[in-house]
Amino acid sequence: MAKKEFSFNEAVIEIEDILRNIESGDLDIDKLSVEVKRASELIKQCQKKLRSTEEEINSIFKDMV
Amino acid sequence: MAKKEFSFNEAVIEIEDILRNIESGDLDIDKLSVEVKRASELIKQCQKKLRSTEEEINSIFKDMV
Amino acid sequence: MAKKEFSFNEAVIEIEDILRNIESGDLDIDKLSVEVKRASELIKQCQKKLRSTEEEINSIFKDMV
Amino acid sequence: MAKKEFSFNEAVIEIEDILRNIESGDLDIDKLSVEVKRASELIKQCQKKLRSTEEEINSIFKDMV
Amino acid sequence: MAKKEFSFNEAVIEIEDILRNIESGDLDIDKLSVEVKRASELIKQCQKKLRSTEEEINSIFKDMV
Amino acid sequence: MAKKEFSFNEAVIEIEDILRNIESGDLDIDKLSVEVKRASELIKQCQKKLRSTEEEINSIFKDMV
Amino acid sequence: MTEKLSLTELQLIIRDSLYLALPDMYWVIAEISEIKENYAGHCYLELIEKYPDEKNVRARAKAIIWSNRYRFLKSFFENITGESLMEGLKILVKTKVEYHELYGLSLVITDIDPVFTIGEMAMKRQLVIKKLEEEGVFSMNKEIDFPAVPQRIAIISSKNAAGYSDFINQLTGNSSGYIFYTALIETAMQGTETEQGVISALDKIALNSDLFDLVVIIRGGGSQSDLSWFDSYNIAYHVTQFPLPVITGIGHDKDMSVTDMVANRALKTPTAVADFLIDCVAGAENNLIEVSSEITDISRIIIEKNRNRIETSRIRLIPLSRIMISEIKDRLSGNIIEIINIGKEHIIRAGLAPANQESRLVSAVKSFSSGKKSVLERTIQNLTDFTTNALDRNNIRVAGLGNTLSILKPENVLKRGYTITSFNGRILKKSDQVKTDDLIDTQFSDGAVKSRILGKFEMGI
Repeated sequence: MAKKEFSFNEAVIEIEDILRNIESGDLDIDKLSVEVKRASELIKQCQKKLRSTEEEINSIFKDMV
Repeated sequence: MAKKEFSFNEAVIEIEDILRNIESGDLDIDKLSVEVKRASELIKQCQKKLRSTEEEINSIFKDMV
Repeated sequence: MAKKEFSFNEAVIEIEDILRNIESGDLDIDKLSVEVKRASELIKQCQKKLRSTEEEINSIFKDMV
Repeated sequence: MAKKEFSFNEAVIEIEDILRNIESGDLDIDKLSVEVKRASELIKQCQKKLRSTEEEINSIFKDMV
Repeated sequence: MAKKEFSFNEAVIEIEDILRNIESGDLDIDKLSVEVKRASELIKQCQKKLRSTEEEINSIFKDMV
Repeated sequence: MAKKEFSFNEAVIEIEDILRNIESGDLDIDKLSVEVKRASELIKQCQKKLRSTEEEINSIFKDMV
Repeated sequence: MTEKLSLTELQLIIRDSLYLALPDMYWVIAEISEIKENYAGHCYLELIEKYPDEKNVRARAKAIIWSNRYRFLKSFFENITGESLMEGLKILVKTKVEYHELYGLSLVITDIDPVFTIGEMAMKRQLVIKKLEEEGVFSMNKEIDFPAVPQRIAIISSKNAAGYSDFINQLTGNSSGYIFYTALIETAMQGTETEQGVISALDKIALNSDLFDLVVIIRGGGSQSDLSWFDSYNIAYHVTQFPLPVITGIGHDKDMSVTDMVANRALKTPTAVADFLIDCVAGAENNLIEVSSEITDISRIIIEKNRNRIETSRIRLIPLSRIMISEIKDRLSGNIIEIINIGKEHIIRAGLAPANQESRLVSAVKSFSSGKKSVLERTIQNLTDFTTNALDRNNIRVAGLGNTLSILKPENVLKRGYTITSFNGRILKKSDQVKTDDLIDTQFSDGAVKSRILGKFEMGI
């Protein structure tokens, strides 16, 4: 389910929001690790998505040649 | 049916659209593999069309020369 | 009927039109085999016409000598 | 009637026109056998005319010398 | 009547005209036989003129002396 | 329990309040030492919090790379 | 003058005197005005000399040539001059003057010089020629075109002359069977009537000139003499003015008369004239035959030329047609090859688009995912950096707070030699908080003292 609803683009936007928050310095240190965790989680999902897409495409290309 | 309605030219135009989309980088990664699949499918059909046309030409003039 | 109305010259003109069409590169590949088929048909008719003309001339020649 | 109206000169001119036409390659192949037939017909008539003229001349001066 | 009006000299001039005509090479075959026929006619008349007696002339002479 | 409820931000605010109080010199001599103690306690806790957060983040980053 | 003489005596005196006075022979020039031969063979002449006008007689004498001498002189003269002794001739003669009592004066001719007569005749003829030439008429008859076929002939001759019948026989007996139409106009061909006769004959013919092709003047064959009749200026002049060609056949071997000279043609004999006319007609006929064979030859050449032309066309017709067909065949084969080549080329060209698109697709995908990857990497980097920054910032802040605290810590203040003074537990910051005699506590780093205020001072330092 999670995968299906995961949007690379939305994730990137959320990550950038978090980054902006961290960068601004307004962020409570108590929330910092939570946010970082969230960001890292999103990044991982993005990477995973990229990898899976790449694999898919590779298999498509394999068919083509 | 599919073969009959397949147009080489339209296929090339569609592929070009897809390419532009991918090349612009605006494309949602979630749709990337779908688009690539479509494009590769179209390219295959184009090549098939070219091969069949060539064979046709060869067979047309086989008896004649 | 077909024979009677067949014009060698018109056929040659049509063949050359087709050639020019193909040569120009503007021709849709989808139409290429159709045009090539048409051209080959015309060429066959031309050859037939040539053969019959040749026979006719030979028979005239036989009379003359 | 035909004989009476036959003109050697016109026939020769027509024959040579036909030959020139054939030689130039401008002649429609559709008309070639018709033209060849016509030319051969004219040639026969010319030969006949020449023979008759020769006979005439021979008979004219037979009595004289 | 015809005899009376026939002039050897005029005939010779006409015959020589015909010869010149034929000699010039411009003469049409169609006209050749006509001209040759005319020439032979004139020559025959000339020969006749040389050998046949004409009563009329004799009587005129007789009157004169 | 204490940990759970510990807020880095609130601690920093409290420390700054204490420091301001000390600086102002309005403090009772008895309270002064209490406040100093309190402040140094809070600073320790902050430092601890920072350290633990850093460790947490480091471990998150370690996962990521 | 008293003595009387008889006529005889006188005549004898004249005779003797003449004899004594003219003992020699004399060469005398004179013109014969009369000449006759008598039964005995003697020749009696009357000699005259005219004035230069050639009309009036200036001197006249009788002459005689005795028969024995005459026979010799006659043939001698004729042999040399080609002329016989006749009226009008000028002669040079050797004479002896004799006088006979019965016949009177006469010149006895013993010799004659024919050379003189020849010269005289020649001179006379020359004068005639010169006159004709000066009048510009000499060659007028020659300039008339000779008829191609001289068939109608007017003959001037005398009927009984042998020459005439020779001429007619020759003409009618021609082997080619040519017909000639002749008309004889008779006239004397010698003697004094000759001139008038020939001229009137010519006039008669001229009136009917359209009936004739030419005029023939012929004279009997054999006669060598009397040629000089035709040296007549009048005859010659009429001939030059004649509208038809005149042919002479007057019959002589040596010389030509003036008439011969001005005639269109002069032939020696009537027979020669006839042959000439036959030749003319034969020539005309031959000419016709030649022309006709020329016509035949040229016609045959024309026919042959045209036959060749037709034959050339015939020979070319079929090969040309075949060449045309095979050229068109080649062109069609060329079309086939061209269509195949161009078609394949077209396919290759069309194939470039998808092939290009394919490689573009691969690289676009690659750059797409590498773009995304780099975005993620940058994000990770930013996250790390920003987080580290945030931690550092807080570390510094906390450290700053620690420092401030340690500076503010009382024990540290005391260690540096400061003391804390308090009054009733409250830290003293201002002097007005206490008054003299108040007890104040002063804390040192190592203990405390209690003190009484002795006095107060204004800050004056």
